[in-house]
Amino acid sequence: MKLAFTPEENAFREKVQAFFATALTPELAHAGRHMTSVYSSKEHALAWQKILYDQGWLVPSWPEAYGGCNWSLTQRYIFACERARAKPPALSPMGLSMLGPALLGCGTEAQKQHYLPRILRGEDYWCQGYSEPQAGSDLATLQCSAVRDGDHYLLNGTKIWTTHAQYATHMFCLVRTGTFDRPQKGITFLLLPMDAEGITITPIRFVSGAATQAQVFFDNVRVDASQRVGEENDGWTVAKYLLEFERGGGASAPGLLEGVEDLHTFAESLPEAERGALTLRLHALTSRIEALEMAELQALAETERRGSPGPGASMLKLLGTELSQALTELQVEALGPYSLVHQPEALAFESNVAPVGPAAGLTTVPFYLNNRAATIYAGSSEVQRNIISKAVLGL
Amino acid sequence: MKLAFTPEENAFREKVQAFFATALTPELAHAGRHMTSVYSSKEHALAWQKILYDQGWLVPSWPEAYGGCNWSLTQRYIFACERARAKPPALSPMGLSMLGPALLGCGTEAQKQHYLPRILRGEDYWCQGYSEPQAGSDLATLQCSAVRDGDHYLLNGTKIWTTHAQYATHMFCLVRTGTFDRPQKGITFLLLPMDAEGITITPIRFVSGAATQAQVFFDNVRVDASQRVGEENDGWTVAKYLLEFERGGGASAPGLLEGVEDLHTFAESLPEAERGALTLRLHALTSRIEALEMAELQALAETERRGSPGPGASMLKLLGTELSQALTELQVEALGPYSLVHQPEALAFESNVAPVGPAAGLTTVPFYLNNRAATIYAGSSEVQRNIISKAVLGL
Amino acid sequence: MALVLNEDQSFIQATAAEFCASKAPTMAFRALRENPGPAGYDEGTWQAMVELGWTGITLPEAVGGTDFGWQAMGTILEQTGRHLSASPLLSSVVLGSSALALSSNRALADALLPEVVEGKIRLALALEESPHHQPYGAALTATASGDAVQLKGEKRFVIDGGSAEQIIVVARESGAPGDRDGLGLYLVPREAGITATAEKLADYRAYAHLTIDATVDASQRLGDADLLDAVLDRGRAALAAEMLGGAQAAFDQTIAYLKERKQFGQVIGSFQGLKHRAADLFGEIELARSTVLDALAALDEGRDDGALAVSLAKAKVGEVLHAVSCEALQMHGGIGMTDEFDIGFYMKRARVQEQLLGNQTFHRSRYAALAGY
Amino acid sequence: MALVLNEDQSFIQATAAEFCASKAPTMAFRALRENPGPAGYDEGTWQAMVELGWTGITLPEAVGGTDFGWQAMGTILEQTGRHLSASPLLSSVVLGSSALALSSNRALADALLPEVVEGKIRLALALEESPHHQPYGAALTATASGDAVQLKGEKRFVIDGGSAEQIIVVARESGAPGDRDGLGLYLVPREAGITATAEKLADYRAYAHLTIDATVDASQRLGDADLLDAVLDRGRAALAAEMLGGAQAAFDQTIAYLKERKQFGQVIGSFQGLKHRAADLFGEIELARSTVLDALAALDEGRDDGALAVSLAKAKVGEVLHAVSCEALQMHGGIGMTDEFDIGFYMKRARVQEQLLGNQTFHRSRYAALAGY
Repeated sequence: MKLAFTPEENAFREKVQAFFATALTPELAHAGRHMTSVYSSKEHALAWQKILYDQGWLVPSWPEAYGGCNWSLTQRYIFACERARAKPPALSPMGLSMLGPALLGCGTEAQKQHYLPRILRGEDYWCQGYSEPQAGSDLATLQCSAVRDGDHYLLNGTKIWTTHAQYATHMFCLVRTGTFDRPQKGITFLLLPMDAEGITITPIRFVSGAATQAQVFFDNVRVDASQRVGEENDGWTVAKYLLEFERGGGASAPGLLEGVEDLHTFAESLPEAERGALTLRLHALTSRIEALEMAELQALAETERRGSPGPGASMLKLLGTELSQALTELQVEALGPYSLVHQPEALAFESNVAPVGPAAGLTTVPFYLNNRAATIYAGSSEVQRNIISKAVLGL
Repeated sequence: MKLAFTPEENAFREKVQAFFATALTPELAHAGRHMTSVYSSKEHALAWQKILYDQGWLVPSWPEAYGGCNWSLTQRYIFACERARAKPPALSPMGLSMLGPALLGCGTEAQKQHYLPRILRGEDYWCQGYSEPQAGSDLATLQCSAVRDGDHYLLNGTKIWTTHAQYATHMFCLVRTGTFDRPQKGITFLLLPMDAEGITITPIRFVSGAATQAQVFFDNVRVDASQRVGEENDGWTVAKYLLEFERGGGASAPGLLEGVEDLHTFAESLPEAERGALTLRLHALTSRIEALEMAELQALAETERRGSPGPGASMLKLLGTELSQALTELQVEALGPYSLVHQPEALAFESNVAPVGPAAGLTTVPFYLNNRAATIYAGSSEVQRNIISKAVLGL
Repeated sequence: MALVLNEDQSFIQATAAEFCASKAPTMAFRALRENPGPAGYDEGTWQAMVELGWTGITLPEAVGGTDFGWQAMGTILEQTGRHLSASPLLSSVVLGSSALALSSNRALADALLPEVVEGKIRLALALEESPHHQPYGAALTATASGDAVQLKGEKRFVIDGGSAEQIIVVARESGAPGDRDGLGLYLVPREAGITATAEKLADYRAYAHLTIDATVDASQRLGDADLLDAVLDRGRAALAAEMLGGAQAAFDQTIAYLKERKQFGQVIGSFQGLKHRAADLFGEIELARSTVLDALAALDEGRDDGALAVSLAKAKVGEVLHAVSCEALQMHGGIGMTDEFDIGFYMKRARVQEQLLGNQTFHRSRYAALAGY
Repeated sequence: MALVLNEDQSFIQATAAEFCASKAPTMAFRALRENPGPAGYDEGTWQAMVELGWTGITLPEAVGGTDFGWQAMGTILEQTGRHLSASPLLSSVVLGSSALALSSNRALADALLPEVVEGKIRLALALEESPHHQPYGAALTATASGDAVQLKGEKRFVIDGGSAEQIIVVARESGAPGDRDGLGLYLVPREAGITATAEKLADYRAYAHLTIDATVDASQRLGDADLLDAVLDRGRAALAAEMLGGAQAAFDQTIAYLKERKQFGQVIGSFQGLKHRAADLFGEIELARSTVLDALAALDEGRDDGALAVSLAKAKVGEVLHAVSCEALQMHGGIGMTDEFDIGFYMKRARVQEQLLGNQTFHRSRYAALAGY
């Protein structure tokens, strides 16, 4: 409890609690508690999204005119904490947390009017086309080309690490429309439907065994010029703006603190010697997460003041992902070989396969492995350190 | 105990123990136990050196013809362990451990004949002129110039961080004799007497309050060309060879393990809560030092095989100095404010000022502060990592 | 918690920054080191602080204070920490005044606090008897006989214990050292029987070893362990703010040096190895800052989790200051080892600050215990 | 300790390196993952290992061995670790054979060891009953009645427990789980009453959950906790050697990738941020290597500090393998996350190896206890 709450705020908290207690169906509750990465399945994500949408709580931080809640920072913090406790499935962030804010900040009125309601209602399901095989940390050297052809662009090239590309109806992507003195110039931000002719999708199997990401190939794909966000050759501005939301938009600490609580509870079942060593490390981790929580709260206030998270987002992304990895390390260690049991068939809702160890152990290692990507995606930890040292420290 | 000893080796150990038990005068024993840096005073270093010289054990690893002992690796290891236990004053390393091996490897016969016996007998007391204000980590850009003038060189410029320059009779130094495509070319290795005309010495006060180092200025100092080691403009070869001995010549683990033992003993006097946390960290440190000890032993064998330590010396320098800093961190923490008491007057031999805390605490913080330089001198940790990644890993 | 500074706090912060930079900068600390004077700080600077109203920041108007609260006080200590400005702010204004302000002995508090605010008297807290922070470790005896209480024993490392006119002595009335029950806090005038010997620590500030053999009236009793805990937590939070300032200053000076020092033909701050370490330190300092602001806010808001927040902050800022001071020296290289450069002062001050009122180990354990783990 | 490999050891190392690279490389592991067969490893590869004499490296000539010792055995396991080569070397040759070779039950040992050396039978050690390594945790009961002993209970995570013909079962004869006294080790033929269920772990190797309800002759008893400790330490040292090979392979593949992958117009290995981390990992691997060599040498030399050296090595190599496998994946970036690249296999194998026969926490505590701290 970092904020002193008023009676109104406590009433709000109770309302949120009551909502979570009734709104989650057993299947969605199961899905939320058995996530093996930061993504839920499209089906679960959209089902939960619809419930939140109907409640009017889908995008609290958006302007009210577009569906936002006009909540105070404290209310948003209360909501984040209660959500962390209730563990619903994750919403798909590509539309709601990434493209949405980007359109709000950089889109035309027509784009906002068309896409934002469709995002909210789950009619469009977005994926993000940024990385390419040779443009990872060095994103600005991307080569996927878009050549202007009348009122269309003609796309050729490939995008990689595209989460849920195989399930998405649309993609927002960065393409090269020109070559200038700096690689950041000449990049354009485009929106396109995934059923466009000339698109091929190849899922990529990850170390965890899951194939959440894919590689997407473009062979003469036509995109209407009206689907451009921002100016031609100036897509890097939109991309950077969006990345700030991707990196710093959320509050990761409440979820991590829930994880810590669960682990403390589990630790009580361990033999004395194991428990002691684990508890010491858990304390150290907890205090770091508590500090992160305060920093996130302050960043939230800062975002509200300036309109977007700013370069400080890099620090929160860096710390949040490294702390989440530290937490999963302790989870794996605490469970011992139980966490390493490979039993995906026991994960399904109402599965009749009994888990070998504690039920929580079923997702521990898949999540651990998938979560190794957290310090790689949306700019690796190395890239975030580069940004901090340059944009914040002036080195 | 990492080596299985033969009865002969055990006999040798007893002989070494007996030597240390009798050879150290009370004043030298006091000096050895109250060192505030890796250097003893010139007076104590030379007094102890004479005792070792008379015993014939001053330079075990040198060739027998020049005063070496022809000891096996095991014997040298035994000697290092017993020395760590006996804690005599430190020998001044500049002649014995740095210039000596360099002359043995690169000097002329005349230089060896003249200087080596004088080094051993303590007639010459050396200092090392490498760093300059603008040439620290980037040593090769040194600018102190030596211009050939008949059979002399004329020196102008400055050297900094010169340990014991104010007490030394001689200096070995690197000077620039030419400018070529690479900064490493054009450097020459010279020997000179400190009483030469044109030398000024300004001691530098360190954070610990001590002034062990100095800056040395050269104003038209004449050095006979016969005092050059190696070829003109090829002094970098000599310097690198010497640096390998400076970095990797010794065995730091036995001394660190003694420090660990002392700290374990001290920890027993601490209140339960403090002791527990300290002990855990001390275990982790001990196991790292134990591993270092084995690595040092293997490096000793490797040095014997190849004649000089090689780039692996960088790894041992890096690990040895960082572990020694980790040990001093624990010492400071264990003693609490007692370690922070500033009481230099209580340090002298037979001082009648009583220490405020435990006697060991008197040297803890001065040593801690001086030892911060361990990861800076002889190539900072950053330089060692550069060397490892380039020379060993090929990055 | 405090999400942003309010207007008053921002103003106080700006004033403190300006004052410390011009009137009590590191150069002044160098001068003090050579000639510490009787108090170990400059009396003129101290009186100027009094005139700025710093002695009353956390006190109610009734005793002459301004009641701006601990967050405001924190902004001041952050600046004194940044510039290594020596003063009795921690000893007298934070620890001393809190003991009076929070005491149920209103008569004593109301009589003395105005004098403290006006800078007429200075207080100090005599707690420790061993080299490790033990809040309940007092063995110094308080023996009551009628209305008189005799105090007898020794106190160590008392901050500004040589110059304060009145000493708050933590004494044992019953039980054994280590017991939380049985402690009593007494306000003892120096002349009542306190002898001070200076204890010089690595940071060149003023500490004293006190030998106490004094008899005071029972009305000099301020409270028990509840009061002590509340006082210590204010001291820890304020000290954490001061340490944060030190960490920030050492970091800023290092970043400036990285932009200036050239090796291998470029400024060393352009080397990724150093850049990444600097970025990590930046993040750690920000985390520490968040915990310090939260601890101060918790005191102002009277939150239940105040002690938890304070221990979190003291442990965190201690850990970060430790790391920053080591890295600052390493990144400066040889020049950082010299007395001529300020950076070493931050390290020496840091090592002492880490120990004062409980080191990282102490506060990590306390945090864990309070969190119920 | 071993300062350099001798000629025999160097030859064995070279043979093993060549064999694993050509006959049991990572590609073979991929194939096994899709189709593990009944044993979880390739029978042909295993027979080739038998023919190379690997089953007899640590055994005396009397039973068909070559008596080259644990340092030689370590060089082999380092290579199988490097190539992720699956085989029953650890389960049967290290743990199983040691239990017989060190047993005072010479009749049983002399009868069976030649068959193990010839690859005719395979052994496994059934120890654990919980998910955390507990050497003395056996609850499985051994009840004697006349010359017969009934064994009844469950065993978990038994390495190659589904394919070994004979299982060495750690049973409780008296006392309670956790007691070192009262343990008995029995050699039990699979068909005597052992049912195995496969337990699939993240590393796709073969582990079994055994349900045991068997009656054996008392002459099948091999020894007590003294034997168990000696067997486990051989297993830990050998496993540490295997883990060292894994760490080295993951590191080498990462260094190669750093030299090849370009971003920002240069190979990423030219960035100092990565270079310095690589240099640190190099040092840590060298430290781990030293501890592993020392542990193996301590076993060969019968040194007093063997158990200490083994726990130091298992803890150190576990910690280093953990760090290397994480850094390897991070430095590979996205491509390292894919199943197509081998680097993730090392991480999954590492997490299991760290747990087997005691994780870092277990061995750090054991080291501290043995060292008398």
